[in-house]
Amino acid sequence: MSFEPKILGIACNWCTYTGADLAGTTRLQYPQNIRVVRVMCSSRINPSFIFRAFQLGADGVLVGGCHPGDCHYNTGNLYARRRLAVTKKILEFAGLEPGRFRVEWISASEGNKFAQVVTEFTGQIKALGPQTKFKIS
Amino acid sequence: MAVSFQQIEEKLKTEARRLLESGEVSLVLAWGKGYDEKHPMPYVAKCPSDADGIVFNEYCTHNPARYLVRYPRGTKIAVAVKAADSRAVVQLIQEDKVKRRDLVILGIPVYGIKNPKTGELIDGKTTCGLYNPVLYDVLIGEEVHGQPVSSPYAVLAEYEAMDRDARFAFWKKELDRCIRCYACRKACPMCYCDPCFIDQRKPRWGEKSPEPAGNLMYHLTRFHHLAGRCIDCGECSRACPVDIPLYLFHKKVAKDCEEMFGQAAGMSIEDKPVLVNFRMEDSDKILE
Amino acid sequence: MSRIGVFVCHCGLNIAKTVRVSELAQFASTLPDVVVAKDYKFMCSTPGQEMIANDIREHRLDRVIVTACSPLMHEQTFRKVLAASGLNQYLLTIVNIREQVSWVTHDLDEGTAKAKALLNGAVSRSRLLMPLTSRVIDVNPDVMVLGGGIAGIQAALELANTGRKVYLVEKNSTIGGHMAQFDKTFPTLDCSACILTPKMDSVLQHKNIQLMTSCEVSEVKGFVGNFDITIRQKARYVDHNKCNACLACTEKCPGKSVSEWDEGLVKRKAIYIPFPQAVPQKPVIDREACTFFKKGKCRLCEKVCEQKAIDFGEQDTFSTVKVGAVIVATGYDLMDTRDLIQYGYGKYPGVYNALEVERLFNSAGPTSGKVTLRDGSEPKAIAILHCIGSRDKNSHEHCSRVCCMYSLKFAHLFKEKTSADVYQFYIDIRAAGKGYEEFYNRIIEEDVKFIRGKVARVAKSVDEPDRLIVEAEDTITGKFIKLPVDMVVLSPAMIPRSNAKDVARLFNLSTDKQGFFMERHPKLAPLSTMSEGVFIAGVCQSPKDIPDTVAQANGAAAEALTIVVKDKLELEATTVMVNPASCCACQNCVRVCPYGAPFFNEPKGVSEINEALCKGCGLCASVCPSSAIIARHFTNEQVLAEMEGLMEF
Amino acid sequence: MSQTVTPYLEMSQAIMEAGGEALKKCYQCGTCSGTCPWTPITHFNIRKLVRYGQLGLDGIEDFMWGCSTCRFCVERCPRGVELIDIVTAIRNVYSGGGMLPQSLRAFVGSLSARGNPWSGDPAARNDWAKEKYPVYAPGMDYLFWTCCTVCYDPRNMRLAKAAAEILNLAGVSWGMPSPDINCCGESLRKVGDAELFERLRGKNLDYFKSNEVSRIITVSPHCLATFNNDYGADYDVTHFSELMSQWIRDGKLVPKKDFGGLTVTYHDPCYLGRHSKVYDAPRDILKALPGVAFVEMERNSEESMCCGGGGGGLWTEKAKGERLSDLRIEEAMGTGAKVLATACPYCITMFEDSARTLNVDGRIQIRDVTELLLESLEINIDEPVGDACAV
Repeated sequence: MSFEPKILGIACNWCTYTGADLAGTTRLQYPQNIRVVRVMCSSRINPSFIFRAFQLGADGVLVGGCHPGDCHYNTGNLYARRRLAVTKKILEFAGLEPGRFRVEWISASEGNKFAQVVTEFTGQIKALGPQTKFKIS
Repeated sequence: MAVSFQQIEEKLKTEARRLLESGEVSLVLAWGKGYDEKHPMPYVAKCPSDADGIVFNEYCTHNPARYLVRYPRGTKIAVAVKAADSRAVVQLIQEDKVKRRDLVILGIPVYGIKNPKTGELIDGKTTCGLYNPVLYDVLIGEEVHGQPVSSPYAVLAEYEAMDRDARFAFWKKELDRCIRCYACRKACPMCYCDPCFIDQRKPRWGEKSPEPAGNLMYHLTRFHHLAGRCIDCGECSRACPVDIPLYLFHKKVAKDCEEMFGQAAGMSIEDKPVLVNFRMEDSDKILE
Repeated sequence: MSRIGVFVCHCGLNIAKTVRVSELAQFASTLPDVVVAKDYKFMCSTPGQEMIANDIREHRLDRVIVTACSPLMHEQTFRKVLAASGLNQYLLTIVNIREQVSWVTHDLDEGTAKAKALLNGAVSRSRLLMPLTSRVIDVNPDVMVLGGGIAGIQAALELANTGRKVYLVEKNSTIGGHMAQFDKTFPTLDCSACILTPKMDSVLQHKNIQLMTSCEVSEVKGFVGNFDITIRQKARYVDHNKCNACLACTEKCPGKSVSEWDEGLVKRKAIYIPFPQAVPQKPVIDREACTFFKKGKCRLCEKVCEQKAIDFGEQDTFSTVKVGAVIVATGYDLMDTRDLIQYGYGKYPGVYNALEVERLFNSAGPTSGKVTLRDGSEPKAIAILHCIGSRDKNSHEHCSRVCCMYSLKFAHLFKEKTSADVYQFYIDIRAAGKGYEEFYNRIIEEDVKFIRGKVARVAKSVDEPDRLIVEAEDTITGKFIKLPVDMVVLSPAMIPRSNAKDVARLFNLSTDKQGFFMERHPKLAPLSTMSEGVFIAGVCQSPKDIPDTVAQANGAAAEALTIVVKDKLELEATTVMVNPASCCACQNCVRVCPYGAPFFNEPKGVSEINEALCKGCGLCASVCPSSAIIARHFTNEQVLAEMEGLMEF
Repeated sequence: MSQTVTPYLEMSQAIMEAGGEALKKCYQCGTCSGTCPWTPITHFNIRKLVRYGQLGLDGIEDFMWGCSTCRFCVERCPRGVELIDIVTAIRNVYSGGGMLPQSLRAFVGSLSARGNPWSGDPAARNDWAKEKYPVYAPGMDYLFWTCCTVCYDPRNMRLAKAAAEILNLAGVSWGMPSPDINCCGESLRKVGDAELFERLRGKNLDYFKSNEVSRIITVSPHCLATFNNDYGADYDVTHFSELMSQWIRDGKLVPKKDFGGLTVTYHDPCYLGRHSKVYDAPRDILKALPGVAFVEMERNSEESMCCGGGGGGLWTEKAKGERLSDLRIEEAMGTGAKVLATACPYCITMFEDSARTLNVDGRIQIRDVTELLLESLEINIDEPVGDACAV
């Protein structure tokens, strides 16, 4: 059987989660490997959530927020951008493939971008294979 | 010119005595006698006569800034600092943990501090490599110039060049050895959380007992919490009883932060910690 | 131990087509703490809702999971079901298996598997949900309207007529805005003053409106229902309580400055009222132009004032008003077309901008309504240039929306008032409003020449030095046109007021790329903003014509009313709180919060939250190193539990 | 007469792929064609060219060669369309199909065979210098990039010599390229031969690299613009006028000769002005010359008119009445100027031709600012000049 990765999505309520809904409303098809957690803002994402997700066996983590400047909470995603960038650097130096963690700005009107990013990311994770480094067996 | 530890010690004593006598400060943080010459201890002088107990020698590695946050806000404190220690003071001021006006900073330019465990000279390989304090009120001794200057990040090249799987194996081996004694966070001047996230029960971020998953969670999160704040004094690694080279990871994160945000920790009290700050023009490139 | 009920919706075939709904319900029943799991065709229907309500009672459920469409669709519907059944509404969890599962796959197996994972995550999270109480606050019944143009006037009157007290704040010394500068309005060509001045007067007379001219907002504190707004009353040097508007002062005054009202076409006095129908009709002194302020002597106005109303010692004063809601209607500026050197504005006297031309047509304007050039002669040929700085990546990308129509109006008025040939240089004619296309047809029949091509250059005529040459390609014939004219009218881009950024900062509004205020939702909340209790109307939101502006103003008034009509206001309960025992006093929360909700309690040495200001984004919770901040409904434990559940399958 | 046509979108696609991506942004407002200096005098219409390109219509060949890439339309386009890219792409697509006009074949042929557009002997590239000036060697301050036109065109050799003398006077270390370099390829690229351009570019970049070049001076704005915009390499490239004005400001060069009230006007070369945004330096030089009365033409700086020499125009024959250089000379004479100064060898060639055919060469002189500055430094390049420092 082919490898079906588990991908955790964390999406902000106002942009990316709504964008994901729009992908559905417009019946765009994308791989079903992603499971989305809804938070109010990408800035809510504690870096430890990401570390934990990989320990729980996520093969990839995709974070989605509003475009910089369009944050529902004005500046939340601008903080998130810095904090998640550091998270990514830490994962990479710890030896995890950086391609397993991705941050994308997807607005409420970008249903097609959501579908496209998920498709692309899923393909990328499939190519990387199962994530075993952090996973607690 | 070689640094005279004896002279610095005398001057420190004099300065401490003066400050305590005049009532300018109610305590002086410095170093004192330990169980032997090679193991001086952090020391608090609270009255003029305590000043005699101050010690300064080549093994005074501890970072007295660590103890600033122990006292009630508003306590007038004199703190003796070496170069990296002074950056910790600056960072604590940035974070509003201490007020500049409550401090008398006794800056000690020094070259030749040694790791008591190994006897090796402490330089840019394991610390920030600066010789002179970045902020002080009283300079104890003379500024050090002409000593070799090395990039604090040069030591990283080897690890950055490593194959990713090899680096993972390296860190796994190192972090799996952690016995969770928390000496690292005890020694760290920036680790002032009480309780630490890892000690929380709600949520339980990771196992408390030493086991690989909990160790990884503790250390990775701690690296993140110190991102843009670690001033590279290297105390965490020297404190570590099982010699985990934590300083390497901290240096890497500090380097990345400096590259991405253009600011090093603890260099100016005007700065704002980088992870509770942003610029509109921050680039999405940092996420790539 | 929780008692969870799971309700799986088929949504007809919308979900059932690609998710095995009964299998999903069966799966749910095997999960710990789930005491009942059912599937039903339409969970949002009345029978569906009743089923949930019955099960809550029958099975003594303390958590409910509805596995259906997006929470953005029906969360409120099902929350009401819980509330009606005596269960706290925040104990509801919605699992989105329609928009994010059944609609994005064709594969029944894949869909079912993903739905199971999502449901499992929801069950783990659901156990940890806490009942939350919505916050209830008192509401101040008054409203502030910022900006005294037609939008602000309209909104203020609407609100005042409902009995609300309204503070109408205007930075100029009179209300009226740009509309008061116009002569006629398109497409009906009714006289602008005739329809506007009665409204201006009503504002002055209205017992519920406190008119605050020469005023600016200097600070905004508080939040929806309870704003404390500090207003700076700029010194007018005339005591308006004493002044009886005899205007003897303006006659005697020797000081002069350009008249903003007449777009700089003529001068006004240093002590002045902007125009005869100004409201209030009381003069103010322009400090910059006043001889006394410049040279230390004169005081002629003081000498002639019988009321002793002149007060050169007057200072700016500050006062605070308390209101429950705010309407921002700050309007627009025209862009400075001097930057576009090819059109020669500011270089050739024959080049005018649209507002200047409005003043030329106006009988109360500098030429008493006669269309004459700056030298007093009548133009024989006039070119009206569309899209100057609008729809242009080099200056402003947006379409200013009203220029097409006012350019047509200009053409008509030129035809009516002069014997000139009138040319329109346009890219497209955008006439999408009631009666607009008909107006366009009418202007075509009035023998106005339409040339489809954007003007490339306005130059001085070589042969006739008093005239201008307009150069453009007529893109329909492909011929290059050099048209001699006497007057060139530019239709410049409408841009936000120069101080819009300050207003945005004061009220915490977002702005779009062009600097116009952002609405909360472009379609469904066009008058609300991200700042609760602050509404926008008129051109400050985007360029629009008078009918749309007035409609927006009415809408904004109604929206503001929905807040201030209530004594109490219920706020979302999903705010944050600090566990003081864990707070490490790092104050990161205080540093990052966009709303200033967290503050540091110095004596206690811990951060605290002003919950009324909290919007629940959770940023502070993620920057809190010691996990002391609890983001209600999205706590660390809840998010982690959901993640665990999701990753299990 | 109406005509039925069918859009041929494959052609439009080909143009976009060749770099004319901006095609789809255009909304046909006519700003470009209204702005274009050719519209009033020829049948060339840039807007129509784009329109034909958008729909892939036939008939494009008739007027695709009219554009002299002066960039005026690009600056003004409200949609941000890079029209020169479209023109280049269209020419690329069509010249790939062998539709190069006769007059340009010699130009392209010479570049292909000899590496310069003037059918000059490559070995004779530095002959103008008569071995008086050094060849570049690593470690020198500047590579003085001698444009092919100043090396082979007798009129423009004066410009090369003037520049060389001023470089010596300024006391910097500099050298000419060795003869084995080739043309910068700017005009060639605009004519649409992307492939040959790549060859020329590659060879020049190799030369820069192997000779450790870091700072380059050009007298031709065409070389300047293409090095900065099309070479994709980071060299410090400066137009000579900028250095001269700097040196005058620093007091390194002191103009002496009094021109006794000579009226001079200045024509902005498109590639120096609009392409490279250098407007002030040449004017500052002219204003520093004693006894020069500087006057502006009405169309100057950002709004300057084109001489017609760019985009291959220098090698294309134009009928009388269709020459921009003629109009420009008339405009210059209208200001009362006795000298039309410029800062580009192409402009000089175009204006010299026009002055002769208009029969006004006795009434107006065409000079490069470099030549005027040298004259005021009282050095005559027509006479042998000894090295001032030589014993």
